[in-house]
Amino acid sequence: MYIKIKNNHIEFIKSANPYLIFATIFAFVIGLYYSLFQSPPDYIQGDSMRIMYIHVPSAWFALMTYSILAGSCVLWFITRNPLFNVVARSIAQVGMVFTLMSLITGSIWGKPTWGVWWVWDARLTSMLILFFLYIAYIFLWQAISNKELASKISAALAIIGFINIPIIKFSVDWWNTLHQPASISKLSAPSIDESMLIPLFIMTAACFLFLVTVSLIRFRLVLIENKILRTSN
Amino acid sequence: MSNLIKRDLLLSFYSSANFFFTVSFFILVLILIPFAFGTQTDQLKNLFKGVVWIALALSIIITVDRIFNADYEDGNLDIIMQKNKTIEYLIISKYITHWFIYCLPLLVILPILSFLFYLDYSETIQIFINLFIGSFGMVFIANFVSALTLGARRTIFLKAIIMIPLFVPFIIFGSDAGSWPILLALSMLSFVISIYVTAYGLRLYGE
Amino acid sequence: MNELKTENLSCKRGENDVLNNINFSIKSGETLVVKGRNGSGKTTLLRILSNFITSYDGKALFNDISIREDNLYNSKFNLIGQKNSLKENLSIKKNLELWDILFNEVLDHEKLLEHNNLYHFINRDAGSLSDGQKKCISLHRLNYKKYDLWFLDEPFVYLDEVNTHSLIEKINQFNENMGIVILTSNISLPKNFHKEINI
Amino acid sequence: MNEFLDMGGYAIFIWSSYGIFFFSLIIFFLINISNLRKYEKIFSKTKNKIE
Repeated sequence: MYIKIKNNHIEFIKSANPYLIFATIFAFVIGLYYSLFQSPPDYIQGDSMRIMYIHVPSAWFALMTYSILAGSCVLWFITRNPLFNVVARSIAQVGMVFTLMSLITGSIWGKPTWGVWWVWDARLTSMLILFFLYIAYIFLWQAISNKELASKISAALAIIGFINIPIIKFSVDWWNTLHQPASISKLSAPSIDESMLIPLFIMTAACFLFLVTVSLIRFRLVLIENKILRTSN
Repeated sequence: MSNLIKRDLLLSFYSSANFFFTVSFFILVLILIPFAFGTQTDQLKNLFKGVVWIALALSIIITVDRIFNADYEDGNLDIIMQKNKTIEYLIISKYITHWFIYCLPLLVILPILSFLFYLDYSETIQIFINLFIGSFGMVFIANFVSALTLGARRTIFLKAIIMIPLFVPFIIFGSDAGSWPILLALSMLSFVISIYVTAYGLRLYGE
Repeated sequence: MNELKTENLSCKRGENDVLNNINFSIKSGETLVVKGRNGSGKTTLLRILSNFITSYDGKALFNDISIREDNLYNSKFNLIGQKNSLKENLSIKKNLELWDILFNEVLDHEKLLEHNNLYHFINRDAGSLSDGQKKCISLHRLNYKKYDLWFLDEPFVYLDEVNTHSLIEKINQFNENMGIVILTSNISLPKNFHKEINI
Repeated sequence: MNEFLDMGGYAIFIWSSYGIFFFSLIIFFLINISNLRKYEKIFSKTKNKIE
């Protein structure tokens, strides 16, 4: 299954770009309207609940992007199709931004909810580690001067990180039960009312559109970067 | 394989400053505990149990450049890889020498240090067992990170960023007394991953 | 009688062709000079022949067995790369001792170095030597005996006239003892060797 | 309107998190667009040189 990237594919991506940007902005506007005006405040957390509508989608996409990243690295090793490498490299930085956003918004949400900016539970800690895995992937690629080698090496690292994340989640969970048993129940996911599902869904769709838009822009960028590297050799 | 072990041990003996440095570094990191946290006995005990892992992790991180990078940069790695056609033997002998040179001295010095921090015999033995088992896993991780980052020169910070997330499970379980079976499992898992990844990295950079 | 030959050897690095259809055959007692411009793939050829690069098209055969499958092949050649393999912070004596262990053979270094007028800096640190002196010490590895093939990557770089001649003499001697030498060079050599290819 | 901006007393948290979120996304998007333009320029230059 060797998919070759042809020029007309890139032309198609290029022509789709303005529509995607427009759709992303549109979805964010609708999502903002629903999340700030149309949804009721939570009966326990009040209006601070509204941070969920940006926090949860970015956390989802942070994890999803890393799964796609590791998955395409695995596929690259199996099929030797350079397309997967380009996909991995174009999606990594978007994932890093989403991870950072989920950490920041989660921290801001945590202050009114738990009274502290940060709680050392498994989800938050593994999210933080995930951020550093993204950093390691991106900067290792930049640090190695032979770019073809760099792609292979950082792909191997991404796969190792993918193994590492569940281990960290498990070990922090275990550590928590030992050191601070009480605070965990506070963190259990609040039951979500139906009226909150609509803005959450729209925001998720908007974030997904953003992910696709920027990934496709970066896809073109990475392809051109590869071409420049090839001609300058 | 035995030649390589002999050669690495001799090399570290000739540049003996290296392992004196790691032991001194290890001791100095631990000495910082009373300076930073005061000298109440109970507190010191608990802090020592945790900080000893941080000191071990740091001393492994600062030695990561000596595993493959030095040999790669001056060309000795070519000779080593030529003489050891089965690359797995090469890697295992590197594990042995790296552990022997940089972790064994720390483990030898550990009982003395733990008495300085008022730990009793049973606690010392527990920490020793945990460190003994965990240090192997950390050495395996350091080896594959070293092999993967051969092309990225003078990037010790990047190597630390790669390694510390991988050390997190060891440090979590290590500071708990009875968790040596989990450490053993983690070490074995990291051995399996490390031997594949190190071989992959060395083959790539050999080209 | 040993024979090393390649048939339509090609190597790709990513999208670039580094080597394209290299054909040569060389028998015991012969020397092959590989010539070519900078970046033409001379080092790549040597690294293919010394089994570091294993992904290539075509064949590389030693006594009609593919070098990738010949388990004993790795112990038959001696590769002197462009890097000196010297530990800069150790003395030459200690460096030689480390090599002895790696090559599994103890040489009488004093006598050999005396012969080349290198003995007087045996106790100096490798880092304090000049590039030419380092190269001489690096070529000292050719004294290890039990090899059928020598692969020399740019051996004449940094060498002065005297050392160049003594290296050529050494290569001739090795050829007389039925050894095969492959060397790369991008400058014209003072002596014509048996065979020459351009890549 | 003031009631809406006040967000039931959580104004600073909500507006700062929404602000940081959208600001970062927009900045990230603009960086990538400008990088793409830059690389396209470099590429067209090298292409001309080769031709």
